[in-house]
Amino acid sequence: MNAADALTVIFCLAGAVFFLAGTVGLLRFPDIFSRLHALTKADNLGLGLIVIGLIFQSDSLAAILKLLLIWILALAAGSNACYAIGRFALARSPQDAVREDDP
Amino acid sequence: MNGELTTLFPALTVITPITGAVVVFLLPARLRARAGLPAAGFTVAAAILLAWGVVTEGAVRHELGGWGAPLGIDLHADGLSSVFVLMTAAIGLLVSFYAKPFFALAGEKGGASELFWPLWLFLWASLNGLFLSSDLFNLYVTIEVMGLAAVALAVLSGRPPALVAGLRYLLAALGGSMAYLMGVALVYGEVSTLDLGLVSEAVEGSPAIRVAFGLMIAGLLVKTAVFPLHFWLPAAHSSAQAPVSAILSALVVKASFYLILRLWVDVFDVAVTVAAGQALGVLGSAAVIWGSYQALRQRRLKLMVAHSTVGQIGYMFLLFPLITIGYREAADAPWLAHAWTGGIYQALAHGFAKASMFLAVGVFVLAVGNDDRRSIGDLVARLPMTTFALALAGISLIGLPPSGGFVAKWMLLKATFSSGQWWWAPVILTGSFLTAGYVFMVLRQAFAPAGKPIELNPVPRTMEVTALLLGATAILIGLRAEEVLILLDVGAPFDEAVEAGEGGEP
Amino acid sequence: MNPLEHALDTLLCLLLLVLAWKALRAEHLYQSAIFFIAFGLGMALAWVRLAAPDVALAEAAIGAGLLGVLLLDSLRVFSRPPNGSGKARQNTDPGDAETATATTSRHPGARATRLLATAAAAGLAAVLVTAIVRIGDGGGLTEEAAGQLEGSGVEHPVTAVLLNFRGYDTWLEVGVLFLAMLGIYCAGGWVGLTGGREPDSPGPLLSWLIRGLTPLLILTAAYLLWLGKEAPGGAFQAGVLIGAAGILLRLAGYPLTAHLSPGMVKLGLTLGFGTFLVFGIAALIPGGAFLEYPEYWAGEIILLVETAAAISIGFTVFAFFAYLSSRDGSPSEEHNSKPSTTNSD
Amino acid sequence: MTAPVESYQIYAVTAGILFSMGLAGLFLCGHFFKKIIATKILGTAVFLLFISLAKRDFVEFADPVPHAMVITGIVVAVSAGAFALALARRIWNETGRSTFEDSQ
Amino acid sequence: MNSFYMALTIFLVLNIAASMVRVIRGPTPADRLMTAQLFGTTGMAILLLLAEAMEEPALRNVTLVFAVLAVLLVICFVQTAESKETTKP
Repeated sequence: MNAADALTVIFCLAGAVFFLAGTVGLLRFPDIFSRLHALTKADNLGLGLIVIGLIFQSDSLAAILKLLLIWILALAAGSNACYAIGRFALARSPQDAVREDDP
Repeated sequence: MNGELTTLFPALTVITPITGAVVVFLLPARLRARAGLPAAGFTVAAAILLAWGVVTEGAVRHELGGWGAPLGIDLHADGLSSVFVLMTAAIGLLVSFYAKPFFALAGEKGGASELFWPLWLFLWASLNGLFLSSDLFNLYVTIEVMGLAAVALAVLSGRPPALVAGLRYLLAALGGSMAYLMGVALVYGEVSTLDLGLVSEAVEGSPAIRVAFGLMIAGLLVKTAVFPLHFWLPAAHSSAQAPVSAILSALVVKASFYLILRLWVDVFDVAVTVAAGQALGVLGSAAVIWGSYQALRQRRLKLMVAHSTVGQIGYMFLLFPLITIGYREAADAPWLAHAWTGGIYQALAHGFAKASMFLAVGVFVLAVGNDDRRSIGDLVARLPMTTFALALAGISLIGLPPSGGFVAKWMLLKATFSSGQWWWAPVILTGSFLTAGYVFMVLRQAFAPAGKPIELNPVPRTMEVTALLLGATAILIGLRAEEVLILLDVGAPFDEAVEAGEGGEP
Repeated sequence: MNPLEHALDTLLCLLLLVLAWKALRAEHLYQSAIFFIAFGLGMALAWVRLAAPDVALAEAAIGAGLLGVLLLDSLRVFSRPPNGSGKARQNTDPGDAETATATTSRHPGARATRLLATAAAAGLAAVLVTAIVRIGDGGGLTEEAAGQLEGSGVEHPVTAVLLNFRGYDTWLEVGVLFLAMLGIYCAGGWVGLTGGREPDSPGPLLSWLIRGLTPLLILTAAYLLWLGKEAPGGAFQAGVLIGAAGILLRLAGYPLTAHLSPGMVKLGLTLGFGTFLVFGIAALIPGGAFLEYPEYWAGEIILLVETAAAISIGFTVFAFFAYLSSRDGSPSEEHNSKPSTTNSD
Repeated sequence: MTAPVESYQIYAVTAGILFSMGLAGLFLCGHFFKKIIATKILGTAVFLLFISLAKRDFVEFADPVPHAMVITGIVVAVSAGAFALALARRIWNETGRSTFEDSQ
Repeated sequence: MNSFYMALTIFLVLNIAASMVRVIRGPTPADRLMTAQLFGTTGMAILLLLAEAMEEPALRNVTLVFAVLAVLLVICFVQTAESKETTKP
């Protein structure tokens, strides 16, 4: 268990925690907007941490750059998905966006 | 003709129609119909070359890509496949002559009829590819090409009933070919080769092979529309346009029958059991009775002819119980050759007769406007050639003496009695009576004087001539059977038919 | 086989079975579509676990690129009342089209057929599983493929089998794609791709993303195409990615098909299939077999044929989506006008 | 299980179950959309069996022949599925029918 | 290390299984589609972990394909579902 492996384990576990947070958020949050927030933010961070964890394992620069490219693409996809679905949901049912007293 | 050149012919029969399809598709619409016929002509030439090569050199094998059996794919042409390729060529050429004026007339009424020629040439290439291929997975891809092209042709008119029937046909075809592919997966897992020859050597009756064989046959039975699985055929074949219905009923259904025959006799002869043969026989006889009875009750002519297809396919399946029983008693029992030639003759005769009947009905629908049986009055006076074609086709379907249908049913009857399985005989006879029922019903109405003389819109002469030619060929192959038998015996499993001096005339 | 890998495989298989079951049994069509998309992702993971990276690549590209988009687009059609004359038989309030499985179970005959069918399916599953478990150890064609590999002109075994040993299959299969497009024309009328209305622009943020993403898609496609010689990659995966780039641009409202003349459409559809055919026939002239590439030039020919096939597959995949979404996308008047009255070249 | 279960056998058995599920779905599901999904599940099941048997014959790489066949099969299945979807949509737009049931 | 990757992959697959509940319960199609987006991201993480565990660099290309195509599904949903909006009277 040299240093690189230890770092990988730490980062990947952190990533897993964020994935768990994302899923719990998706299931437990009351309305679409909070779910959307939990989903896209938590997962991308989870994926990012796993990518960083795996960067310690990879040997060639190309592999590292590819991993980072994958993460950046996932971030772009996640944020735009959040924006698009949010806008769509707002157009569909504006009333539950401004509800203050959530059960 | 040195041997090296003949190996090209199997590849030629597949390449020419596909090149024709691509070239015709790239041409502008008005040139498309004019370019379609030469492409059909070249394909027929390639088929004749192949048949001639097979007769002179015996079975011909073309190793695609130059890699040979286990890794590469081979095209293998023997007597059986070249007979079917020749049948497809003959019917295809005449249907192409019929289709040119038909789509010129139907072209203005909308629908994507410009696409008939590329699709038809593609279907023709997949039929030739299926008859020649000797690789299990390649047969799956060819079946898919055939299925897609057939459904695309069936929905060409764009009318809702054709669309619904086409979707039902497509889903049935997909289910059938996936069952077939599951069988191929199990066979490959067991003997890890795909070439038909190598598989037949390596295969023994292990449970995986039996299940694989069962799945493959079940999948192909769906595509051949045998009795319980025939739900998709009547709607699809009757709602298609006339030349397309002729192609579907005469050729497409025969391709999966050919494949079942090839797998049953050449490849899985170890896994075949007597019970399986009898089961197929029972399915066939149920199809004969049910199909012919349903045809009797139909008011619409096209639906009647489609149901008669279901019936006539049943006759072909009577071949299987007669062959399978042979292996137990004696491999060279005399009736094997009769059953074998009888079954294949039934396929040939039905092809010509059904194509001519559908084309004749097409001419009638174009002339009168609807295909209701009652409005067929006094047809003989107004469309003499079409009625004559209808009569010739009817004779062959019933199996009256001079026709090819008679040779087929007569040989099947001889095989039934000499093999001791007498119970198939009543099925054949009742089937013929029922077929006689609906054929004579139509002919009687055609000769009856019509109530009020309705005017007919003009029908191009070539369409009537092609229908008549096809009907005449159905009779001709009955009279001149020797040539067909010589070609059929190249590499046939039971090749006693010619030596036993049977020849054509029974 | 350490127990953890076993646990993963079993879990993945259970997930696949549940996803497939729910995709078929879900009440609303949207649910079954999403379950099926998840099933496609699960299959990509299954291919990875079974050491089949090429197949995983193909499943990922086709599943995420083409299938999901086609299903969602069809859902829009099914959940909207038909623009044709026929009135819808089911209640079609948008979003959750009532499926027929619920309706058929009301009248008595259906209950019996359903039970019979499920029993038959269970029987078939039992027979299949026993046959699969007792299958012999075939050994496969791995040795033959490895043996002939250097003669095939490429290092990666799957590309060698796909494009050289079994080139005839691949050629017919590119033909199937071309045929499916012809079939779709038959179903909808031969109007080329220019009919119908382009979707309006999705707003500034998404347009910026699409403008940035499309070149990356094309670049990845080229990378996969080139990689196909020595690692998993190849014509189909690259082709679907090019098609996905086209679909992306169309979704962003770029008038991609406006200046596509029917002649160019036909050329695009037949390019891959035609190149294959030309090289196949060229092999016949010096007396070789159909599709037999000379060993010295095999690598270059395969790359050329793959590039043509990738472009043609990309175009066909794009044509699938563009044609379908334009034909009945707009509930405009085009239904009652004869489908082929517009310019059919 | 008696013999040590290899990973490919788990997937092969799933393929068998998926196949019968897809076949049952093809007959039982009413809506065109779900019948098309059933045909695709059917196809995927067959390909799963192909690839799991290919893994069994792993030497230094898994048996490439089934891999090539499955890639061909996936593309064939997708194009057939797209054609079926096009037909189903056209029928829905023309007649408002989404099942075969109400045909006589 | 290999068993650590496997354990993590099993955890993520359970994650996907759990989020299926939202597909069933999700009131609006947007919820259901969001879960498809979640499947995509989790799938990418699983593929990267398997790439390390099975020493197969090609799996990174598969992840790249998923990453590049992830946004296609959402845009298609937004565009097609939205046009459905405009047709509602």
